[in-house]
Amino acid sequence: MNLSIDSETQKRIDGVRKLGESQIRPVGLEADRLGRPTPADHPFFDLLLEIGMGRSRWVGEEPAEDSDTAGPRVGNSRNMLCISEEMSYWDRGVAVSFPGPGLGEPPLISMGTADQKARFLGPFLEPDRPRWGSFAMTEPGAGSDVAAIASSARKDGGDWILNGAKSFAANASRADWIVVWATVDPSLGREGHRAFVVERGTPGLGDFVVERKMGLKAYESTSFTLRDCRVPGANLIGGEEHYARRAGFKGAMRSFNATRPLVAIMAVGIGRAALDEALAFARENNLLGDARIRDRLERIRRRLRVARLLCWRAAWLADHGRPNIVEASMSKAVAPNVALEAASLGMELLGEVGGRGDHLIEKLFRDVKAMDIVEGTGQVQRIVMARHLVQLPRD
Amino acid sequence: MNLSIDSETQKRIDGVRKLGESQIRPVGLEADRLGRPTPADHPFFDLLLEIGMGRSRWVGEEPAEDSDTAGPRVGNSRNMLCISEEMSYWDRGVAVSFPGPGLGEPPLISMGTADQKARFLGPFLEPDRPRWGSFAMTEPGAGSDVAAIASSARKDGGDWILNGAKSFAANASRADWIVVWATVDPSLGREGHRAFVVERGTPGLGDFVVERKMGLKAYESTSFTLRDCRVPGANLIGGEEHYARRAGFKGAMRSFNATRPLVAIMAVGIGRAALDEALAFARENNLLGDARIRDRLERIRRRLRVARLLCWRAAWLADHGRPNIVEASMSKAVAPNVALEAASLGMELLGEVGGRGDHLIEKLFRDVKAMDIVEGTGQVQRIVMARHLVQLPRD
Amino acid sequence: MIDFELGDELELVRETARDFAEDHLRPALRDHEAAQSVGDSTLDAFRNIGFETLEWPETLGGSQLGALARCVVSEELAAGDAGAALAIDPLGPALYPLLEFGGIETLRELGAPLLHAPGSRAWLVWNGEGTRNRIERSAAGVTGTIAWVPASRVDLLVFLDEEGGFAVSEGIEHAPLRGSGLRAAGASELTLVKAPVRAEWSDASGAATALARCRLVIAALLVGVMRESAEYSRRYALDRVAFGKPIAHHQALSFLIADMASSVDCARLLVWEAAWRLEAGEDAHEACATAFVEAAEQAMFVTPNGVQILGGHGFMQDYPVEKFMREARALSLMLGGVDAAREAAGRELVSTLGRVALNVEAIG
Amino acid sequence: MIDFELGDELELVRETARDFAEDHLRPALRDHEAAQSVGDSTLDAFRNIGFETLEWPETLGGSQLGALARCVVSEELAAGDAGAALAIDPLGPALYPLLEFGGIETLRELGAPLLHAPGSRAWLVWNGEGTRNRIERSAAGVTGTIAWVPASRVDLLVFLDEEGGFAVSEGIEHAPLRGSGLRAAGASELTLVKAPVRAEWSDASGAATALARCRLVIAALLVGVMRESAEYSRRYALDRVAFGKPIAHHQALSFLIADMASSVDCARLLVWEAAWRLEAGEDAHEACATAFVEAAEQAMFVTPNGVQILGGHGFMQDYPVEKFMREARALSLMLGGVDAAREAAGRELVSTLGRVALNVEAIG
Repeated sequence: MNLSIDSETQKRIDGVRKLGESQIRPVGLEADRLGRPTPADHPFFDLLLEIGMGRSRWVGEEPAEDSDTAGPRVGNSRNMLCISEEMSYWDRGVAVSFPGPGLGEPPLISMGTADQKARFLGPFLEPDRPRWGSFAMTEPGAGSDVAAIASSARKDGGDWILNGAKSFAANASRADWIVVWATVDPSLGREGHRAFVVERGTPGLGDFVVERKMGLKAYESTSFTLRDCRVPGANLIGGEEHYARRAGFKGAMRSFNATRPLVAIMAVGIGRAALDEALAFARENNLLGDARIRDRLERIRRRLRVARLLCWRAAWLADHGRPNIVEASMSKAVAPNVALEAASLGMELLGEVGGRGDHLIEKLFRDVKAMDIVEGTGQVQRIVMARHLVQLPRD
Repeated sequence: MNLSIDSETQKRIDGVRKLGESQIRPVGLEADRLGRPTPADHPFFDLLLEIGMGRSRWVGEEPAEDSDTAGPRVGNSRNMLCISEEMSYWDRGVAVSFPGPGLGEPPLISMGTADQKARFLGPFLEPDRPRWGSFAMTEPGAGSDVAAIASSARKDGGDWILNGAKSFAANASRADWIVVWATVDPSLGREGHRAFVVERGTPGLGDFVVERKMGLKAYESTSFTLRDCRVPGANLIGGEEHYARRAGFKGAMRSFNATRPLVAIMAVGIGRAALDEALAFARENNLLGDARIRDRLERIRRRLRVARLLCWRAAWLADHGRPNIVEASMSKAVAPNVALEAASLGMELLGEVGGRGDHLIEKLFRDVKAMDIVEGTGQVQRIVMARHLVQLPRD
Repeated sequence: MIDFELGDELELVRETARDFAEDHLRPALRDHEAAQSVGDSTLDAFRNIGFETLEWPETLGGSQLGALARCVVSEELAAGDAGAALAIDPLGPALYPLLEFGGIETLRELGAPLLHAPGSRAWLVWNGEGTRNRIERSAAGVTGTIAWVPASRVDLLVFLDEEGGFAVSEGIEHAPLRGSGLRAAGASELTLVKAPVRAEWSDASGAATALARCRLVIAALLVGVMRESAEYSRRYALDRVAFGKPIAHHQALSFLIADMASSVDCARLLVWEAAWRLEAGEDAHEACATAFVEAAEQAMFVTPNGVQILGGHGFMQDYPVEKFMREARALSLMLGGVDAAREAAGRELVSTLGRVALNVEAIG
Repeated sequence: MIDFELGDELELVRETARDFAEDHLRPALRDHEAAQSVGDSTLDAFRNIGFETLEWPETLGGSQLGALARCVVSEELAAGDAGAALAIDPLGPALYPLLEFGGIETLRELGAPLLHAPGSRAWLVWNGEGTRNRIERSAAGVTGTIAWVPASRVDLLVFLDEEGGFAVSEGIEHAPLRGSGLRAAGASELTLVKAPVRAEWSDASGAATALARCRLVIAALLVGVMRESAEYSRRYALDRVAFGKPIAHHQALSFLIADMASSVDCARLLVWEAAWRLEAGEDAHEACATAFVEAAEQAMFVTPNGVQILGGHGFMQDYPVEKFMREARALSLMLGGVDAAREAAGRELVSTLGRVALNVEAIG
């Protein structure tokens, strides 16, 4: 057992911390103050590119299947968690705005053909300028019910015709391409879902509207529509064979989840920022003599520590290829509530200073609620857990 | 608006208080210490009879329907709430053990024929000795699902043959009679339910087992069985016509509920006892200088006050014949949790003194959990509320 | 005898306030927020109803209604738009110290002029336990900074602490702020440099009553905010279908909705009881502090869950629920916040010997 | 690198403890409670496994395992019967001050004799912040009353406070009590009148470590109790049918069951982390206090809900869940209770300058 962060990871955290202090947090506060996403031509993004960020995790070639000689492969999502938490500590909205292929990358890496990876991830290997990819699953009428995708995909010769509306897609209006999920037949549920790469400028892709949000203003959450949008067959991720093959693998595919602890730990980062700010404020204002306020800070630290351990454990299981569905959902069910409590109690500590609208804790209070909603609400996580704990039927 | 207890009711409360201090609480502590229900021949029960208690609320004759000349009748369940709370403050278990027709009385009064009232409630008008009636709805396999009554009633000539098992029936083994619910046809749900008066000594009524409980030891919760138990037709409460008539009145019957606030306020009484004891203990042990402990006591008082107001409001609505289903369930959903919190926080305040097992708060901690279970669990109350608030379907 | 009937007069007042909120506040809630003010027509309409002087003595042309009327009106207005509810009320909580300390004469002198200059605002600054402001008083006047007031102009500033208070009407500099919640009322930081004291009072008992009444009004506003959050999200959950049925029919969500409805009622009942105590002439300081704590706690349960029920939409400003969450948080920071109220209620409790009385016993 | 693997040795220890609890504790849980003691065969079995000396140094014939092993074993035993877990462990938490203050020699002198007289018990009395006992020390000895110890005999009594401690082994009078939870361990009030001090220590740092280790063991016991409550009620909810399906399939109940499972894991993770810190030689006082607070809070959520899920059955002593609720409450009263632990953790926190570290950073 080892419940410490190793020094290698700690160095990377320290790197993010420097960037966070000097760039990420100021850029986030600026976006919040101005009430708009950081523009695509903001010098911050050029800087990120200069220091080697904004790139794809894809290495440019396929690893040979049999190169794996040193026993079972152990993943490193725990380290990624530590980095993500630190990024989110400085500004979770800015972290989402980072150039790169974004959430479109995992499906391309896991399902995409070699040609698709080269075409869509290739430009992110040594990008000439800040570039974004985007990912669009959620629809205006759906929310957590991902099986309810209504956007349609209809085959027309070698092409596909997409129709529908998407919302809450990060960085969509500035993206080179968007991974769009649509269904070939709503009655098939998940079986009917297909992922397409829709490139910028494709006729029928439009009506981009940047949503006005409570917080996390630094990145754009965008809605858009697809109207008879014609996409070449080569842009169906994985090709048609992939979906035929996948039908047999349903059980195996869902034995672990790496995304939920990743989103959960971002909530921990937000909560930790609130804790540090609250403690500093309390010290400056001589509030630490009050047992109530000490108890409150103690509770925040304790619950954040719990939440972090839940995330770490879920990631550790995933890294070892062990089932972690309950543990991943547990981390996601717990962490956002802890983070909300941290921000809300932080506000209480500020007193009327929190009413000004210019304190970091106040921004965190507006940022944090999203974390209990994205990647499955707390309610959805409990349903997932209950399916495993008491075989709750799908109704 | 008037949110005070009137002086008439206050006088009655003061009367209960005297009895509570001198008798009810000591008898309750004795039963708890000895781990058995107060025996039926305990002098306490004779005393109660002497001071005019242990009697039926039935006045011995039917009020004429048209005697009602002074506008709509306004009930007085608010006063009953105040008295019940005070009784429960001193000992809720003892309150249930009081001689009298008990929970069997309301169905006899509301549904019984004149003859049935005279036969079964008559002996409680001027009882010669402590007498009890009992009420048995719950079954070993059922709990909150009252529609799931499995005990069967089969007609045989002019008689009924009952078979089944009942549990958690208060005072059943000492009762002159038990109001037993059974079904003529489980597939009919509530429509099939019938209430019978089963008299002591009826062949087939037996296997009385006094349950061992966590708390509330002063009254007996008893399970028993009915094995081909033959009950005369005259003991079917209301007669067969009643059930034929009732079928049309379903909607109207369920527009208000007077029992839930009554049980809820008993929880308030328990919680209030815990608060008073906790405050006294804290004062004796010089703990009141600690802001944490003041906050805890403040919270208990506040939540108890809320719970009491919820009960009062629900009763006030019922007294005016207004719909109160949501409000009645709300009071029952809230009050028991508040009372548990009061007892549990009281234990925390006692510290290791709470471990001794001889402090009143410790007893209250063992008594109180029942209040969230009897008369519909907190979960059932929320279902009832949701049916009204969002038309939650019965599933 | 225990009775929850508001009575015809208050029912009418409630209905009037509800209609006003429906017509003037709720439809414009985002406009008011963006403008950090409400329009003149709304101010006029409010004045014409007579709500400006709801609690004012009849001799000053007021309706001389009591604390319960104020609570009923405040809940309705806040259910429409809590920020606007502050913006349209010229005196706001500053009314209470004026009335308690100085009575009619003081109200006529300091308060009445604001009614004649539409758009004027008074504000009350809590300057006792729990404040985060640092205010210096000397013979030369008042110096210090007030971190935040929900107003874009302040014509009269009343300071209140445990011992009394004082009022300032000149030498107040505002720096505009964005504000967190309640933006419709405006948001400013105020700076005073040797601002002259216009009146001052030393009266601990009056100060306690004034603070109690202030807390009660904020608690009533919180009830309005959380009620609307609970109601809005309940309706949304009935309209919105997921997994083949309205999301409200998923049992876990229906339980949450039931608990939110409970929360609103819990807070309202304590508010009403405290108001009734005030009107009955009973000691109500503890009851008002208690109502404030309960309202703040319940609002911080209800309003984030209002957002949660709407999911992604809840986080978007196209829907009002995120605003309710901000307003609930902002309101509950006032007057030293919940800790100061807890402290007050707790101190009262520990001085109780023998049985703790939950409600008022034996009146009438 | 972050790693939650217990390792083969600890997995074996865990399995052994689980089997022992399954064979000897759980089946007799009501008998032990009624008898206020466990039988000799259970004591023998426990001794034979070597659990009595799990943490004892090898030179005294112990297994010299660390805090994590203790936590793993304590959880398993308490999942069987928390009261019995105390009854079968001769030294219990009293081990830690002996080890911290006096080391091997003291343990040999004061502790070892208890192992040779089966049924002997030591107990630790927390005598610092938060205690409700009043203990007087004078040249003549120790005088005072200890309100409750979960034991029916005490052969060695170790007093611990912030500055050090002392031990007493004579002049201890017991008056038997019924006890609330943990009855299998016995329950007594102890009276000392000028009882002679057998050893004493002044060592604030050792006292802090001893207290931390005591808190950790209690927290681990709480994890065991709540785990069994959660598991028992989960299984019950799957077996029991209402309204046409297992009650576990009513979404609201399934959510509660999921939250209860979370609670158990939250508490266990903090316990393990604190144990790991202790073994890694890191400062663990705050972590142990924190684990205790979390375990107590979560146990008081889980165990009453265990009763709730069983409904009427939950209140009956034919089912074990009411016992879990009593044991959770009793365990969390120890060592000054949660407030003292909160205070300790809070004080550590406020001395932190700059960023608060949640976990240990940069080892290895």
